[in-house]
Amino acid sequence: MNKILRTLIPFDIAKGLAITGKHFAKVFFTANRRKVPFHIVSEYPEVVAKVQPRFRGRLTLLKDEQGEIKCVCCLACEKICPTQVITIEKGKKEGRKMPFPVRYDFEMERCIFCEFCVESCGFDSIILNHQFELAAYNREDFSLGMVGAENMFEPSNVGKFSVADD
Amino acid sequence: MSEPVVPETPQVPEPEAPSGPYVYDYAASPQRQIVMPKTVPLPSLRTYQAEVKAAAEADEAKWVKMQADFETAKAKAEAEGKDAPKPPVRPVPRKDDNDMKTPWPQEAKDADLLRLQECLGAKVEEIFEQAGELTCQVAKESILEALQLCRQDAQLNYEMLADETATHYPAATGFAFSVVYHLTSISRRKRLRLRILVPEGFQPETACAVYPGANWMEREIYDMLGIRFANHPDMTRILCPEDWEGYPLRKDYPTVGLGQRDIAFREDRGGMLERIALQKAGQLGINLKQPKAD
Amino acid sequence: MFKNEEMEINLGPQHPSTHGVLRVKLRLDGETITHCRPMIGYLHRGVEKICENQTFFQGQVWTDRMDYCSAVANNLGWAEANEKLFGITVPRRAQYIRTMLNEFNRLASHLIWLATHALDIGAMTVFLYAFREREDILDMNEAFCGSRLTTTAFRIGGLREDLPPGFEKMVQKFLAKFPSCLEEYENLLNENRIWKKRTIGVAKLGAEDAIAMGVTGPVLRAAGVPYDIRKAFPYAAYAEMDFEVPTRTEADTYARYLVRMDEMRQSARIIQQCMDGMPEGPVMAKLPKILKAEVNEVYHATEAPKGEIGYYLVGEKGSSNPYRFHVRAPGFINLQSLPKMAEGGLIADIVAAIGTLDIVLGEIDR
Amino acid sequence: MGINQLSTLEHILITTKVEKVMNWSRATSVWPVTFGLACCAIEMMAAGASRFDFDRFGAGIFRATPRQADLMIVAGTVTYKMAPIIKTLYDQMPEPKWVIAMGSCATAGGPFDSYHTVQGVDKVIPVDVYIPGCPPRPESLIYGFMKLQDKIMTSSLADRYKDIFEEVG
Repeated sequence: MNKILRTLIPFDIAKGLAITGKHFAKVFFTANRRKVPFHIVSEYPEVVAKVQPRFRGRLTLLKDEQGEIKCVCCLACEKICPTQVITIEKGKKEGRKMPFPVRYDFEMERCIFCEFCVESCGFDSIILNHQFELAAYNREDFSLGMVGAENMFEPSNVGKFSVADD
Repeated sequence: MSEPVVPETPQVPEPEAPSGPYVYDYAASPQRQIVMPKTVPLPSLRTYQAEVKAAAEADEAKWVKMQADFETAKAKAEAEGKDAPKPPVRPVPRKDDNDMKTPWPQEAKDADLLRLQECLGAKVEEIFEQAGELTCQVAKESILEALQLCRQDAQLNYEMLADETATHYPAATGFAFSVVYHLTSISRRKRLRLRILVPEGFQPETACAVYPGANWMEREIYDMLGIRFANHPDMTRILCPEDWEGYPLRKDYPTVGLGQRDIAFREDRGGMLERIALQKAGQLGINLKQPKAD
Repeated sequence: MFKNEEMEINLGPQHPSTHGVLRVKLRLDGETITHCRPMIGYLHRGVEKICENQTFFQGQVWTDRMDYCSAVANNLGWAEANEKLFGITVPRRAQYIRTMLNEFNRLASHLIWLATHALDIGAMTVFLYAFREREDILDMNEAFCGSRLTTTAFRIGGLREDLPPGFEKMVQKFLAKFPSCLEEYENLLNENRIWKKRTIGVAKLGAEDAIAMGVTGPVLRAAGVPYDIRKAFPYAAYAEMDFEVPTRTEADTYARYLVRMDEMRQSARIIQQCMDGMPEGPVMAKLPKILKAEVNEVYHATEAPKGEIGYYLVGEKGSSNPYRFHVRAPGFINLQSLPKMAEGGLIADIVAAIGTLDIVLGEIDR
Repeated sequence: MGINQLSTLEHILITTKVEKVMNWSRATSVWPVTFGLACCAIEMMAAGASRFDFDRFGAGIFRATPRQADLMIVAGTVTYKMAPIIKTLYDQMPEPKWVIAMGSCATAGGPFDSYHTVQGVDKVIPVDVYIPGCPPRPESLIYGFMKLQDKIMTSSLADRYKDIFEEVG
């Protein structure tokens, strides 16, 4: 008899709904009282996504104050890269003592964003910026580099963590 | 006695490089080059002691030679009336200032290893400790006996086979693989490594009878390294497809496989063209049938 | 007219409840499973082979991608195995931070297990709740390592960087709310009739069978064997932590669920202790620039959320690449016991059996 | 002449409008097939879960069977053992169908340049949008999905079947 009653009257559904409702009420009221947004859903396309300072995005070459590329072709990043996505061609430039990268190719399609290159760089000439909106229609678009790529050199518009800041 | 296996590089037509900058240069990929090892990195107390002895002897010989050179130089200088050269100083090994302390093989002092040697006698080839781990190398024919002893002996009582794997040593003479068994005693909180050295073609006895969990591990060893186990209930490939060619974890197998990049695809959006039929998996896992030319 | 015939069906490789690309070949007599054969290898990526051509330093990134739900635990095992191979002593602060992150990772892994397991059995709400808390942990991962999932958290000899500013605040905020969240899940599931019917007495695996098959982790502990590598062979800073190893004796799916829930409580305890007793000091040991191995072989096992993850490394003299790299994946060994659990049961219960093993195909196939 | 012009105009007017409506309805209710391969699948699940609610884009209904789905998110490494199955699944999906290659592995084989990995899922099935990252953040996936929506909105039937029409004659 008890069993039939339990089957007939949906206690469990009521219980589950009660928990959900209690939870909703709790969150709703506390949020209202503290004047904080109570939803946890991020409104990504409308609101810019916040990433942590150490987030690893796309590789970017840096320039110094004079607008010179900082990279001096020590090839440390090329050697340490676990997936061999960096190719550097050494060269010379007039009026510059240090070697100058004639080509700095970065195949983003294979990159795993491990930041080993930045770690190995002794001249602070590369960073991984905060850019994560990298989708494209063609695989060719992921082949970035000094030859034929536009914003490979620009520092990211988002401030990037550096060890000195800590 | 197996010779070091010289890999036969199969003649595979290089896939034609499609145009476009994004194409990875597979032919030049470091993953494609086969580098055969020249040494046999098999840890062993005996070889270590022999190495240390040889190094000490070489050091001593060098020192004696330096002294003799000094004597002759001194005699020569005296004869010519010049100043005597500086007496040689025995070089001391450079001490690095870091937190590394290389673990070397040491004499076996653990009761378990001694117990194994006592029970198995001449079947134990070598026992030693390294980095706090116990290693016991037994004759390849008596591995099942050793495993049974470890499982059933009240003093040893290793209940679980934690891991079983193998390593390929193409540069070695007398054997080609080492198979290692990592045993765990849950009740006694101990670990033990059993090791056998097997030549090419030898079929070691399976551990499934003692530890049923060895089933998949031995299948994986067969799949990856090509060691067949005798009396195994199901000696088939486990990770690669059934008709895979070669054993990937052997040292003569390139990381980038042999002729595997020939998958072709033709866009078939509306289904109005002839369907690209899937065939039975071909030699290297996949064979997509090409559409007929119109 | 009606013949007694056994039917053979394939579960997977594309099936929502196989947690990836597992394929199970089943032979059925009516609804009862008479024969069960898991077939793996659909995600075999050759990690062991790739690692042999990479340096010890680079090898870490591959361990991230093996068990992607618990990348930090894999990193820890890799780093510790290498430290054993080279004989490196790690600074104490680094050990504490490693322990803390490892426990966070255990929470994340158990939460994702809870979410998917409940989803398979039919409880959708738990999925949404568990992912909510998991996002907080992933934020902490991102704050420390820079990535949400594939963390590359540690380095051989210590850590790359110290904790970021504001990390303690994040941890305390999380710890303050986490127990109530656990209660929420338990409210939803513990007394749920459907959940209980589908888990109690399902997919039993006794202690003797489990030990014989080499099963480790919560599945073994739910059978009554208090074997936890954190206690049995302490590593990192676990020797200084005060925690319990939760066990059950029922050895069924429900017991495993309870064991994992208790483990999450213990993890939160360990994190609190790590935060309280965090020592000061450097986070990286002094090491030469390039690590060159001597002839040595090590097997180092740590307690990953799924069970014992062991790294077997062989070093070659003067070489900076491992000569042989092998992973004892907990999922690989645990999955072997699936036929034992499923045979004789109903076909609907195999979903529960696969879910309760908490498999991740990335580490099974490697 | 006049009649001819009128019919041309009518043709343009009607078809463009129908196309637009169809594209709009397709782009705002793309149903993906539940198909996780590796690490990226976890981020795909996270995108479908509470914080990054994929339902906001009409794409939250993950279908378990390819026959009810429009979109296949290839999330993870494609191996030689798995590639024929992916092809079968893709063939089972009804037209129109789209593919997102999520993550480095699906885009180009990723880090796994080894004997058992297909170097990019585009060797097996055609891909519409590539998302690099290892794995990409859920926001990255959402961004890639919005790019796909753009593509659907701007696509036209004639373009889509151009090569087939040419071949058939």
